[in-house]
Amino acid sequence: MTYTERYKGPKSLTPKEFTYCPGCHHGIIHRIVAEVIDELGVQGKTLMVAPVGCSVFSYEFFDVDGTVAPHGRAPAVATGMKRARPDRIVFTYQGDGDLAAIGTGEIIQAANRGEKITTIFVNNAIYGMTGGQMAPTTLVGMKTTTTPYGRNPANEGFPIHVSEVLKEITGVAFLARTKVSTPQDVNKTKQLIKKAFMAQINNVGFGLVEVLSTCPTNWGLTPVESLKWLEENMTKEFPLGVYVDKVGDIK
Amino acid sequence: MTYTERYKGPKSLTPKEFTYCPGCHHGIIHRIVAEVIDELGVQGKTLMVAPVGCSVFSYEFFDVDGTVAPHGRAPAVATGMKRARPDRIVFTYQGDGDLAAIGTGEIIQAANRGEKITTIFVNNAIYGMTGGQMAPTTLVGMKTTTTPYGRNPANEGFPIHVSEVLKEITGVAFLARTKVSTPQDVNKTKQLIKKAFMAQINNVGFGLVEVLSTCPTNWGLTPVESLKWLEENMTKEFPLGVYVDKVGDIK
Amino acid sequence: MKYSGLIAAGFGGQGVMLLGQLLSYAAMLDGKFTTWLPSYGPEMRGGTANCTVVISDEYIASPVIDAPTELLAFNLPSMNKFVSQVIKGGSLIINSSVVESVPERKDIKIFRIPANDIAEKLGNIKVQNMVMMGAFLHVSNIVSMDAVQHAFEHKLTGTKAKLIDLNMKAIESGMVAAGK
Amino acid sequence: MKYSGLIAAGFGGQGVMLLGQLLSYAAMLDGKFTTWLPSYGPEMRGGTANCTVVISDEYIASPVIDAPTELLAFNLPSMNKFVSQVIKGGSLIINSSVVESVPERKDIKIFRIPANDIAEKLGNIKVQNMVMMGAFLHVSNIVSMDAVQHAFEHKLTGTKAKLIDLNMKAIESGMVAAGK
Amino acid sequence: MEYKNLTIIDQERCKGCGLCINVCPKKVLEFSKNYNSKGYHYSEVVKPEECIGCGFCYRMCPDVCIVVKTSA
Amino acid sequence: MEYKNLTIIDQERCKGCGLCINVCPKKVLEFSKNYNSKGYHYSEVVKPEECIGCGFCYRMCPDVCIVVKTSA
Amino acid sequence: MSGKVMVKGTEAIAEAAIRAGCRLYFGYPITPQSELPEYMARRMPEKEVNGVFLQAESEVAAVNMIYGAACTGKRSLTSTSSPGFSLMQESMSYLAGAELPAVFVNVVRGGPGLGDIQPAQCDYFQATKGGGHGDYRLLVYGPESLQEAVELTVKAFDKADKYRNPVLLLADGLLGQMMEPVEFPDFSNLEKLEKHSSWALQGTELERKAHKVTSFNIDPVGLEKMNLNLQKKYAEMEKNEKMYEEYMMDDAEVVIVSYGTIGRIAKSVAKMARNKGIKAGVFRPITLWPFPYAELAKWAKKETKLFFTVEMSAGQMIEDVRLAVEGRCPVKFYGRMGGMVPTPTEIFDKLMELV
Amino acid sequence: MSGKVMVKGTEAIAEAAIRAGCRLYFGYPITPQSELPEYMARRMPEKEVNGVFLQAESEVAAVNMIYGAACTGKRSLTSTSSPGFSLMQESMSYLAGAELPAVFVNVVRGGPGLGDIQPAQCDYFQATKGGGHGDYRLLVYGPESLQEAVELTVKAFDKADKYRNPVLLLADGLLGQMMEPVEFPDFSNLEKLEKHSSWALQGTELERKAHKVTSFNIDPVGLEKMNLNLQKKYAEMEKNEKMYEEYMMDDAEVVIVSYGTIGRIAKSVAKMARNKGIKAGVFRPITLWPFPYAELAKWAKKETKLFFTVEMSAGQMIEDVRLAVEGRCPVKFYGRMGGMVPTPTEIFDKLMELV
Ligand SMILES: Cc1ncc(C[n+]2csc(CCOP(=O)(O)OP(=O)(O)O)c2C)c(N)n1
Ligand SMILES: Cc1ncc(C[n+]2csc(CCOP(=O)(O)OP(=O)(O)O)c2C)c(N)n1
Ligand code: SF4
Ligand code: SF4
Ligand code: SF4
Ligand code: SF4
Ligand code: SF4
Ligand code: SF4
Ligand SMILES: [Mg+2]
Ligand SMILES: [Mg+2]
Repeated sequence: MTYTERYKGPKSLTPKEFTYCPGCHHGIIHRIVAEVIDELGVQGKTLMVAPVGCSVFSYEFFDVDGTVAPHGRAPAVATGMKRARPDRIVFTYQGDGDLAAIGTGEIIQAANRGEKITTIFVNNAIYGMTGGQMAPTTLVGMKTTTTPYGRNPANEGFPIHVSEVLKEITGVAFLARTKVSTPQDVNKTKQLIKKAFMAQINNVGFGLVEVLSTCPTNWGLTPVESLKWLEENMTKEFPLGVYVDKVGDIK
Repeated sequence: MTYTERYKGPKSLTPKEFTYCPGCHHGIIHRIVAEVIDELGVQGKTLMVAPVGCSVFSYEFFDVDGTVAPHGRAPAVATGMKRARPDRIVFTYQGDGDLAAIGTGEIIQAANRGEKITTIFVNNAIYGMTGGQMAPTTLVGMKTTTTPYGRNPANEGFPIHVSEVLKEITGVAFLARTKVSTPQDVNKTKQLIKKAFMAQINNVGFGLVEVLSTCPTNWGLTPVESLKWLEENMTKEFPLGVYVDKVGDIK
Repeated sequence: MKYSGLIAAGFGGQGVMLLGQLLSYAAMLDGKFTTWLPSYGPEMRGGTANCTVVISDEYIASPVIDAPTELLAFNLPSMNKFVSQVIKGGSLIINSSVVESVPERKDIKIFRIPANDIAEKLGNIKVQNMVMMGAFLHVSNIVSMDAVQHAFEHKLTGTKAKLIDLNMKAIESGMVAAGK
Repeated sequence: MKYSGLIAAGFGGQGVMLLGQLLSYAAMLDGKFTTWLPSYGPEMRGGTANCTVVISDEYIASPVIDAPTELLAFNLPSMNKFVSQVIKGGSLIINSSVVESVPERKDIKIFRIPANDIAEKLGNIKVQNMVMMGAFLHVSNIVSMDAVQHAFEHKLTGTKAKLIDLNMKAIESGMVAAGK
Repeated sequence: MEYKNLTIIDQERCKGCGLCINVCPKKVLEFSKNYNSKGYHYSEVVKPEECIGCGFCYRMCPDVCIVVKTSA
Repeated sequence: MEYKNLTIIDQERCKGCGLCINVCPKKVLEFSKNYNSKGYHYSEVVKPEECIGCGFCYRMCPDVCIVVKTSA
Repeated sequence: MSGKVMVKGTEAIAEAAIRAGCRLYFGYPITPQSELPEYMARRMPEKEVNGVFLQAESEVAAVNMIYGAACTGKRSLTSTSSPGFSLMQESMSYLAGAELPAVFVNVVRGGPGLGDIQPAQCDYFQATKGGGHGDYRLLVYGPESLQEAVELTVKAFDKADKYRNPVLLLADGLLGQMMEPVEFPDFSNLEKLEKHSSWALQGTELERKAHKVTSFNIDPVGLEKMNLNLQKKYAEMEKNEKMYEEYMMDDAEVVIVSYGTIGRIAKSVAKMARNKGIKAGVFRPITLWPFPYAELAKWAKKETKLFFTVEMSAGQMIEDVRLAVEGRCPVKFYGRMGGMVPTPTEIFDKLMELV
Repeated sequence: MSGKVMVKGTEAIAEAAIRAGCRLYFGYPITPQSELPEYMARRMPEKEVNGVFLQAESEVAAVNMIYGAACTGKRSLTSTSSPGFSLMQESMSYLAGAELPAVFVNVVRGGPGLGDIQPAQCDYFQATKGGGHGDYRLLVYGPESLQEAVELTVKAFDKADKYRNPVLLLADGLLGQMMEPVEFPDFSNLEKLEKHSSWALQGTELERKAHKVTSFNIDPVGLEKMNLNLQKKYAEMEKNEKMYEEYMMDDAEVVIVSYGTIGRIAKSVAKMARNKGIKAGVFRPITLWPFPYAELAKWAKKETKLFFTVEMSAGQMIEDVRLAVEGRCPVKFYGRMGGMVPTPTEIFDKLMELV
């Protein structure tokens, strides 16, 4: 019998093994971003900006030219790249500490300028890399190493809703919140990420996809338990959906 | 005949003459903030944080303890003060460059923590102090020294709507956009500012009032022409209104 | 070697800075070394403004000077501030439409130019700074009128070109006034 | 003067760090000077982990050592990395359940402790690190058993207190194994 | 002569912006022909008898130059 | 023996997270009793004949360990 | 049993700060010092302490929260590691200019840029010459052990208040991560500390003139005066605050100059050298600013054959050593970079090459 | 008529940058240099230039836009003044670590903190010792005149590319605000500059391996290697790039050491001194890093009575002067702070007190 490969890792990833913990969604998201790059046929003209966070290593995993931005500054770095080379596809890949804490200003202003860049925003409600501190997206009551008694809104405020905030910004061309907890989610997310890239390719404006994601290690759960926790808690706090779409239908 | 003083400058201002240009709304806004402090009877326990911008001098004009924050960081400075002295009334006074450009992160995160502080946000669509450069709130087509050919959304993006963005943040207890172009406006704005202070006094959360304001000098208009320009252009781009009110009725 | 180091000082808005720049520009057109250095008072707006112009046949070591050969005083505080620094034998040119008093110094030449009045007579009070410049040109004789004319031609183009005549007239009136 | 400078090294998760901290703690309770210094490999997670413990009657100058008196090797890469540094006459304690080979050096004492097996027999493989610690205590004789017992009592409180016995048993087994 | 309402302007403090003049419903105020020491044509009361004490001028003055008194 | 679909797992790369095992609708996959050199109980195909080639395992694998082939 | 406890360096500093009366911590996580904020997060809310722990959204926000808290005259602390401290530089300059007391901890890691998370000493210039703009100085301590770190932390708060100046503890990752027994001082009397500072922003209560605290002075004459005052204060600090340790220096012919953990390791090296008959001693600056120039210069005499500076950097403190020695004796350097920690033997071997 | 034009210092630098092939400017307004971005805002969109001007939302964003642009191998510029440059320090360290070429201008104003907007030189330490974390160096030029500023701007771009290193023009407010005639060089050949840099991020076009540009190396062995490479490069720069001017030094017995505008003013002082029979000369470092230590040390000889360092600061470069002189001659200092500019007479008077 002859077999054809129906599912196989994308070309836009290097063979390097991921440094992520077992079951961490960063890996899934990497793969679908790479698949989108493959499908759009833009690997050779893509530039990527890795953040500081667990995905700091992503610049080694994507087989495209890449750099690591200072913590939170990926959107500014990407802006510099895109302005220098408007003919290139530029994307950033950022965590919730990187994008929604120290990098709040940079993401909002890049969005507001309508930069023709794409941002993959991985919201796992925690600082993974530094060992599980509270993120701005940490849920109320959630215990982290810096909220050992649970996040208390009276002291730390409520989780920030990045997509809801960004939808108020005119320069945003595509914006969605999604997850990758099931194969169906993964497929859908891939389509959304593709649209966010199309916003850039078609010169419409800024595109961002927020992906709710697990951090089994710092949540203190197994990968499979983490899926369940995400479904039961995060999707309630962070409603999924397409918040802005100025791209229209794509093939 | 004996006269009673019906209208007279508030006690919470020092006698020092303002350094603002003729007709600049900073002066009007200063006065009503001071009137609110007088009316609430909190002068003796108020701490203020001046920004970097034309109103950098405001710490000399308000007759309360005060400091000047680094450019954009007033909300963080105010946070430090309020956390150190929760029994004090703390307010910041910020321009649109200070709050909506370099200080984007600080204002959003202070709001998100629901800091019990009050922010007076003076939106004059320009960098006054440094001589008329583009602000994030500069209108499309508006000529400034850094948009000499007019603000072009394709390059600089669209004006940012601070109140619309902040309304998405759970920790905000009071939020309104207003103006001081007429005596009626002035009265209304005073009531709104009072509510923003009450949000703090009643421990409800973060309060901010955005005041559309003129900069005759850098707009290149007379003070009276500036009023008209504000009415005709800024109120269209920046709709007035109360965006968040968790304070309820106040006496 | 010809050398002139002048300070022009007045309120913001009196055209002191422009005068200095124009002079410096003309000096350059004359092939001289020249520097223009502004100094704004601590106040943001209004307040005093002054500038230093050095014109020389040699490379200018210091663009900062504390011994001007000429002082152009547009108001009283400025005159009082700088007059003691003028070198012995130097010149003080006063806008006498604004400054009534005259300093004590006997070791400098003093020119009282009713610049506002002259400018008003020319139909535009704004050119009072050019009247003062004319006086300086007469006193220092360090920049040619040709160069000044060229300088205007460079700076005032398009719709502004029609202002050249007025400005040149103001300068000439200033020269005449200083020559009296 | 009594002095011991040991390196304990293995994979992350083998309890190497905890062993070091406990030992250091017990040394403190014995009134000794002591330092514990971790060193994590460049990998974020997994990878190698090792720590240095110094125990001495005197103030410890350097908490960093490159000539350990004892090496506790929990896996092969760690043994290979550090064995050459052990001082002449020093001791190498190997978890022989994991590491099969034995190094060439003749000038050091070598103890092969089947720590995992012993721990498993005690009913909990996790205490293999305590078995290794027991071996060290026997070899170095630098910390008293009383202090170790006290250390456990400080560290394992509440519901964890019931683990003290198991841990002490593991230590004793390690001592016995090293004494063989 | 005594008026029902008195609008008093600190003319040294005034910057001549004209916002008070612009807003006064009774045209009570005008620019002075004179300069103050800051060099501004300050605002002055020209029709005191018309003043209704509404305080509009006070409210719009950015430089806190105005006091409005009333005998009511 | 030949199967309609082949799911191939890079067992050295696998981190034993179990997401593929969890998602497989046909229970084709199981944790191995063995460790790989990273120390994980990797995933292995235990019922190759059941595999429908749906690719769910591929989609959920965070470490790109899986290739799914089909003869269809 | 003694009052000693076994703690990590970061936690020792945190607890010492609390003992010193610090009730406000603002900071942003960064390796290798996140255990410090994490300790504070657990400890501050405890009844006995009743303090504030707040995770800032960034180091820029953190330093400005400190700015605000310091304005009220209260004792506050932040901690970070190299990249984070760089982000604080603008505001450090503001704090120094506004003469605000506060304590900073920089647990230095390998740089430049993102670098790695291993111990280093490559932020010496930034700490001592001022990483921010303008003429200002921090009082900088470089502890070698946890006990010293505890004592210097307490001292840092006292000196910050005394001089109204930011104080920096410059630790390396080694010190931050290691454990050893320490004894903590008693809790400070908060009420005594709470006495209204005569300058602080605490609300006028309508009883006094409003206080203004800023680094701003638009008039250069005024700003120069402000600077002259600052310089006078710095001169005072140079006179009073220098600290250093001399170890086996009495008859030393070779002077190893090192600070922090390397200063401690150097003691082992000196012993090794003495075993080989080389009269080595260690001069260990404890205050990195003010640097003990004169005290070190004293050893720049005929009998001294060599000054040997060892740092975990490309050579930064060595400039201060050379400024002290002024060419009177040879000054040599050994350094490791990027988070590599030199071992005693390694340093000793290098020393033997030189003598 | 010559090709000279009369421009402001900030504008001279801007135009020179464009001539040098810079087509990307990112910056945030701050006095006293906002004329530079304003010039760029007008000029970049012009057909002849066809470049990018973008106002960033902050200095932190600006320096990171530069980081991004530099990654592509293109020539880019940002400018700021003291507080803004402090904010850039973290990222400066990243740029240096990642070996990215870019040109920075700091038009220094009175500090510390918000300070004022008058000319100063109080950011010398920050510029030359590295305001950010880690062992890194910038190539730092201190021009004295607009013509020199123009030439150094062009050189800055060339050297940035040559060494893959950030280059800083350290100007003071005087230089930034003054006007004098300058001659601009011709436009650079863009196509020649556009040649794909062998390291830059420009997209693989599937024709080569992906390029990675970072300052990150989690393995300390690797990070130390990266640092050793950097140090080698810096040594190379020290060997090749030192620049300085000697003015009336041949027979000088008094050496005035100053840089930037003060170096220029010092020439007037030297002349005044010579008029009084004092053999004064000026040694003016043009590269502040690498500092011309050996070249200055050459003058530290018996005949030299005095090194006189004049700065608009509390005394920063004087440390480098003392490092060069090594105690062989007296080194004295005169400085003004907070934006006060010393006049020639004032400096001269001070000098007369000393000799
Ligand atoms: C300026 C600076 N501050 C702090 C850090 C430390 N740091 C590294 S990653 C990180 C947060 C990572 O969290 P997130 O962005 O949510 O990514 P995740 O690891 O969860 O994917 C922090 C605070 C740093 N490297 N630089
Ligand atoms: C870090 C830093 N960057 C830039 C500046 C320069 N600066 C001073 S005020 C200002 C903007 C002021 O604009 P805005 O906040 O709108 O206030 P306005 O003057 O219009 O009231 C800027 C950019 C500064 N002082 N510090
Ligand atoms: S720490 Fe969390 S986010 Fe980071 S790799 Fe592990 S599981 Fe993923
Ligand atoms: S510049 Fe504009 S904002 Fe500033 S004081 Fe003048 S008018 Fe007001
Ligand atoms: S109080 Fe009213 S009526 Fe009287 S002057 Fe003022 S605005 Fe006019
Ligand atoms: S509004 Fe005030 S400042 Fe303006 S003209 Fe009237 S009195 Fe003068
Ligand atoms: S392809 Fe589908 S059926 Fe086959 S192993 Fe994977 S998940 Fe199971
Ligand atoms: S999902 Fe991938 S990594 Fe996880 S167990 Fe399956 S094959 Fe292994
Ligand atoms: Mg995260
Ligand atoms: Mg503004």
